[in-house]
Amino acid sequence: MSALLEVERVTMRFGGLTAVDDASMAVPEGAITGLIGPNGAGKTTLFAVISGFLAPTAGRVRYRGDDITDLSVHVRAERGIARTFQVVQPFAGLSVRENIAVGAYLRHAAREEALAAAGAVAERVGLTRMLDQQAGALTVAGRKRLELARALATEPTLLLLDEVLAGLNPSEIRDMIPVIRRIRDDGITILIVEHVMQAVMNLCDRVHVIAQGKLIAEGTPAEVARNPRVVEAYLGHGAAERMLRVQGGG
Amino acid sequence: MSALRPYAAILAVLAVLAVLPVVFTSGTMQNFLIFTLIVALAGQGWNLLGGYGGQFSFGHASFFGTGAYAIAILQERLGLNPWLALPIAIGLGALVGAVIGTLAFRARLRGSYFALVTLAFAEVFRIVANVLPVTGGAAGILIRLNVDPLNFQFADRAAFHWLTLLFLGAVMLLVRALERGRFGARLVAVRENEDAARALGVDVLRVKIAAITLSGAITAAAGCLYAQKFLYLDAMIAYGPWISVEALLAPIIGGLGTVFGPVLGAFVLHGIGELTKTWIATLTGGALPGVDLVLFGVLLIITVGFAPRGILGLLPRLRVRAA
Amino acid sequence: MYSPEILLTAVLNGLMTGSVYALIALGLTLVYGVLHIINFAHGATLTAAMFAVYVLHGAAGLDPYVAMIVTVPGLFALGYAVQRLVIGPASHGDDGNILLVTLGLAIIIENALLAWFRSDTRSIDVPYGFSVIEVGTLFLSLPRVIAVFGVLLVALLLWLFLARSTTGQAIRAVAKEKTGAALVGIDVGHIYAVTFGLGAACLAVAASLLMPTFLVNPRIGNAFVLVAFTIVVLGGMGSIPGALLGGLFIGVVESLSGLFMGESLGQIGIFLIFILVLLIRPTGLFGAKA
Amino acid sequence: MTKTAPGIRRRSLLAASAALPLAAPHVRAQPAAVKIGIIQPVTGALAQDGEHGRLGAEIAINEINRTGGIKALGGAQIQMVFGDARSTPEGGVAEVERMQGEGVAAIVGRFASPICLATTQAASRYDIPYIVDVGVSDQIVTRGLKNTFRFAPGFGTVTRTALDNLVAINEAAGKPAQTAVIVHEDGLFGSGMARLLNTQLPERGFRVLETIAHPTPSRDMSNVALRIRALQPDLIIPSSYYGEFVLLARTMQQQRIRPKVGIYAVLNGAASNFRFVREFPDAANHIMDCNHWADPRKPKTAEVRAAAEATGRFWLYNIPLNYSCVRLLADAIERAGSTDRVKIIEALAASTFADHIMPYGPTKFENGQNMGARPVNTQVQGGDIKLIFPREFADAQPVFPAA
Repeated sequence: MSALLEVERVTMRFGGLTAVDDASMAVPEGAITGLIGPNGAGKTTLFAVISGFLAPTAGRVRYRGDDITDLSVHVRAERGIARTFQVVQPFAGLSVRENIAVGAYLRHAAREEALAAAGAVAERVGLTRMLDQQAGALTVAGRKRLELARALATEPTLLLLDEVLAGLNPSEIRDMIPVIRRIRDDGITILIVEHVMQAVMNLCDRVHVIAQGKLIAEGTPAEVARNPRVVEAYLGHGAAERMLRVQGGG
Repeated sequence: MSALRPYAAILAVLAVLAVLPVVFTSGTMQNFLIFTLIVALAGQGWNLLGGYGGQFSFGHASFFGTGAYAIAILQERLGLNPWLALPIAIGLGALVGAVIGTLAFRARLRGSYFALVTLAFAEVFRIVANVLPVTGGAAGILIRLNVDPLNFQFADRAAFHWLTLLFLGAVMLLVRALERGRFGARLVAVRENEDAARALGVDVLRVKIAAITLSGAITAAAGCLYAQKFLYLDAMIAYGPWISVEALLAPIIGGLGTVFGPVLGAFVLHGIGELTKTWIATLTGGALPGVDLVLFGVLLIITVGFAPRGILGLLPRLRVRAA
Repeated sequence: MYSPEILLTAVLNGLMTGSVYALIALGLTLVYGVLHIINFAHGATLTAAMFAVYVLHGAAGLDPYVAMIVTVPGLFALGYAVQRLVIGPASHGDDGNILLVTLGLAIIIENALLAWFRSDTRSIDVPYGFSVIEVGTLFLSLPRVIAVFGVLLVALLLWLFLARSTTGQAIRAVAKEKTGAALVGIDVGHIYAVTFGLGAACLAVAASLLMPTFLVNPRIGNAFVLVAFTIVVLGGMGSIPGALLGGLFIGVVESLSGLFMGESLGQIGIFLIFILVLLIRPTGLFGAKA
Repeated sequence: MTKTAPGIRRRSLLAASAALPLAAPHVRAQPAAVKIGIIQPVTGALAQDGEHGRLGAEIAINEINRTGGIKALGGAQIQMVFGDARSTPEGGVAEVERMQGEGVAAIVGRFASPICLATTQAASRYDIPYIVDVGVSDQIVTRGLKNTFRFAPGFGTVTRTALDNLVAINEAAGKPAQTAVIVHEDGLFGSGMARLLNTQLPERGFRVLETIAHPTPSRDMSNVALRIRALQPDLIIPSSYYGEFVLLARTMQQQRIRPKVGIYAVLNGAASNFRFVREFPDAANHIMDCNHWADPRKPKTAEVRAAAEATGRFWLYNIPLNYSCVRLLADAIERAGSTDRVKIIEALAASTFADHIMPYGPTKFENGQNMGARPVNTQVQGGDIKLIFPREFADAQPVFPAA
C-alpha cells in the first residue's frame, strides 16, 4: 500500500510549550489508520496540522506526494481531504439536507444535483429519515452522523475523523462502526483520531500512538496494545511492568 | 411553472406593493411609501451580509452614501445622464464594499470588531465628504429640479414608486435565487460556523467579500434612489448613522436572513413610527422628536431577545411559504 | 511653527481632556474585561449622566461635583438593572445579540433624551467654570485640573476595590474564569450586573467632571463613544492600565492634530487610528495579549 | 418640466378650491380662513431660531386677525399651519406635502439648512409661494424657482456690507485694526462665510493671519484659543453657531486672550442674542456683530418686541424677520385678492411693501431676492444689544477698539 498522506517531522510549539515534537507518520491508501494517545498527548494538535487548521512550527505534510503544508483548509477540501470535528459543528439554522448540501456543493454546482447528492450521502450514514429536521434538533448521535455525512458529501479521498465516537453510548458506537467500515470499503482512506480504545481495536488497520507530543509506537492494533511504552503512556509509569508481571504470573 | 414556484410569493408581494400608489393617492402617503421602499432596499443589502452571512455591519452608510453621492456628483458636476450614472454609482458602492470587506475580513475581524470597524469607515467617509469640494462640502449637493423621465424625475410619484419597487423586486428575486443556490448555502454556512464551512471546501474569505460587495451594490442602489427622490444630499444624510441603523433595523425586526424580512420590517417600523408620531402630535399638540426611534430601539431589543426570527418568525404560515 | 509654550499648553490640554477620555474608556474596558461584551450604549449612558448633572444643577441647584452623590449611585443602579433585566435576558450571551441590544439601548436613551430635552445644546454655568490656575505663564483651567485628579482618584479607588474587596476579587475571578467562579459559588449574574453598574458609575463621575466646562445635547455621546472604543482597542480590550494610557494618548493626539490640522479634519485622525489598530493589531498597542 | 407642471397646477388648484368651501360649510357669514404654512426648525441645532421665528409669525398673524383679517377676502382670518423643518430632506418634503394636503395658500419658512433646498423644490412642484425669512445659501434664489422669495439679505450681501461697515468703523477710529483671524464652523454657513471673507478682507486692506475651522458641535475650543493667542490678531471674525461661539468667547476670557481691537462677528449665532448677553455678560461685552436686526426707530418695533418679551422669550432677530415676512405675505394676498397661488406669486414678485420693521425700505424682488434688504451692525454694550451702524439707524456709538 502506498502512503496517501505523509507527515514529515512535524513540530508544533505554542510559546514555550511543544505540543507535537518531531512527529512523522504515514497514512496508507485505502485503509483505516488510527491516531491514539492519552488526553493532552498532542493528537488533536497533530490532527489540526494535518487538516490545515494549524500551520506547523516545523515539518511538512504531503498528500499524494505533494507538499500541502501551506494550503488553506478549503483548498485541501477541494483536493479531496475532508474532516469532521470532535465538538460537532452543525449549521444549526439549516436542515439536515441543507447541511449536507453545503458539502455536496463542492462537487455539484447545481442545486438539484447537490440536494440529490446530499440525499444519497444521508442514506449511507443512516440519516434519511432526519433529512428535513433542523440540524440543531438532532441527538448527539445524529449530529455525529451529520458530521460524517457532510464530510462525505465533499466526496473526499481522505477522510479525517476527529473522535467521531466520543460522547456516544456503547450501543450507538456499535451502530456507528459498520458505517465507518463501509466508507472504507467504498475506497475512502480514513485517518481517525480516537481515544475510545474498543473502537480503535475494532476499526483500524494500523495505529499510531502519540504521547507527550511524540509518536511512540506504530503497528496493528494488537501489536500496539502489547507495546509496553503504549501501556505506560496510557496507564502511567510502571504500569507496563506491573501488567507484564500480572500476565506472567497468570 | 414549477421553476417559478419559489418566486411566486415574492411576485405576489410585489404585486400588492405595486397597487399601493393606486390605492393611496395622497402625496404624503406616496412619499412615505417610496421612502419605506428605499429603506427596505437598503435593508436587503444589509440582510444579505448580516442576515445570510452573519456579519453585522454598523456602517452601511458607507455604501448608501457612496451610491447617493456618486450619482449626484456624476449628474451635477460631470453632466452625466442619471440613468448612465446609476450603474456607475452602484458599481462604486460594490467597490467600497469590496475594499472594506477585503481589509476587514483579511484582518479576521468578526462580531463586534467588524461592526465597529464598519462604523468607523462610515464616519471617515462622513468627515471627508463634509470637507471635499466635489461633494459640495458642508453645503451639500443639490440635484436640480428638472422633471423628465429621461432625467430620472417623474411628474407622477407613482412612477418613482414603481421604479423603486422594480429595484426592490429585482433584488428580492436575486436574493431568493442566491438563497436557493450554492452561494447562498455557503454564505449561510459561513454564518453558522466558519470552521465547519472551511472544512467543507468553502473559501470563507471569498464568500464574505462577495457578500459585502453585493451588499454594497444593493445599498448603493438605495442611495441612488434616495438622491433622485429627494434631490439633496449632505454628509450627514448620505453617510450619517441614521441609514446604517435603518438598514439593520428593517431586516432584524422583519426577519433576519429572509427575503421578506427587510420589506416587512421597513413597513412595520415606519408604519408604527408614523402612527406614533401622529398619535403623539394629536395627544400633546406638538411633535415629540425621536419617539419613533425610541420605539424602534425597544422593538430591536424585544426582537433580539424574544423573537430572533423577527416578525416573520411569529407568523408560522408565512414562514413555511417563504421557506 | 508654534512656540514651545503653546505646544506645551496644547499637550497639557490634551492630557487633561485625555484623562476624562480615559475614565470613559475605563468603564467600557472594565465591562469588556469581565463580561466580554462591547457596550454600544456607553456613549448614550454618558449623555444621560450629563443630562442628570444638568437637571440637578438647574432644578435643585446642585453643584456638578456635589451631584455625584446622586448620580454615581443612580447610574450604578441603572447599570446594574439594565444588565440584569435587559441585556442579560435579551441577549442570551451571544456576542452579536449583545451588540444589537446595546445598540437598541443607545437608540432608546438618545432619542428619549431628544424627546425630553429637544436637541438644544445646553451647558451649565458655575462660578469656577472659567477659573484658572496659573502655572508660570500657563493658565490651566481649574475644572479640568480637578478632572485630572478626579480621574486619578477614581482609577485608584477602582484598583483598590478590585484588589482588596471581596466583590472585587469575585469580579476578577469571573473575568478570568467564569465557569470556575460559578463553581466556587460566585453569583455570576450578580457580578456581571455589578461590573456593568461600575462601568455606568464611571460615566457618572465623568459627567460631573465634564459638565463645568462642557456642553451637552442628546447626541453628544456619539462624539465620545468612538473615541472611547478607539482607546479601549488601542489600550487592549479589557486592560485598565491600557485604557488610562490610551486615553491620555488619544487626548494628546486629538489636541495636537486639532492644533495642526484644524478641528474639523483633526477628528478623522482618531477614526483612522481606530481602523488601523483594528486591522493591524487588534490586541492593542499597550495591551498584553490575551 | 414645462410640459408637466401645468397639469399638476390645475389638479392641485382644483383640489384646493374644492376643499375650501367644504371645510367651512356652517360659517357662511364668515369667509373661509386663509391657511398659511409656517415651517421652522423647532427641533435640532437651530431650534432656538425656529421657536423665535414661529413667535414672530404668530405675533403678525394675531395682529392681522385682530385688525380685520384679509380685507380683500371679506376679512378672512389667517390660520397658521405649522410644520417642523426637520433635519432630513424627506422630513422637509413630507411637511410640504402636508401643507399641500391642508391647502395652504403660501409658506413662510426658515431656510434652516441647505436641506431646505429640497423643501423649496418640493413646494415649487405645487406652485406654493414660499417666503424664506433668511437663508445662508445663495443657491436658494439662483435656481430660477419662481415660487421662492427671500426677504432678508443674502449671504454675499451680508458679507459685503459687513466688511464695508467694518472699514467705515475702522477708519472713523483711526484704523486701529489691520490683521484678522477668521474662526468659522465647518458647515455650509461658516465655510461659505470664510471663503468670502478670505477673498474680500485683503481687498479692503486687512491681513488674514489664519482661518480656523471647527466642527459643530465642538467639545473644546482650547486649541482655537491657543492659535489665536499665538497669532495675536487685531480682530477676530467668528462665524459660528450659538454654542460654539459661547464656548470660544468663554475660553478666550479664561485664557485671558483678547484681540487687540475686538471681536467682529458676521451673522453670528450668539453675538446678537440676548441669552448670551444675559448669561455671560463679561464674555459678551463689546462684541460686535453684523446681522439681521429690527429697525429701532420704527414705532412698531417696540410694539412687537413688547409682545414677544411678554411671552418670556428673548428678543432675537428671527422675531421681527418673521413678523415682517408674514405681514409681507398678507399684503400680497390683499393685493392678489385671492388665495390663488399663482396670483400670490405674481403679487409678491411685484411687491413694494414698506410696513415691515426691518431697516430695509420697501421690498423689491429681483429673481426672488429682496434687493433693499441689508444687515446692520450691533454691539453688546453694558448688557444690552445696541445698533451702532449705519448711523441713520443707530441707537448707540461704537466702542472701537473695544479693548
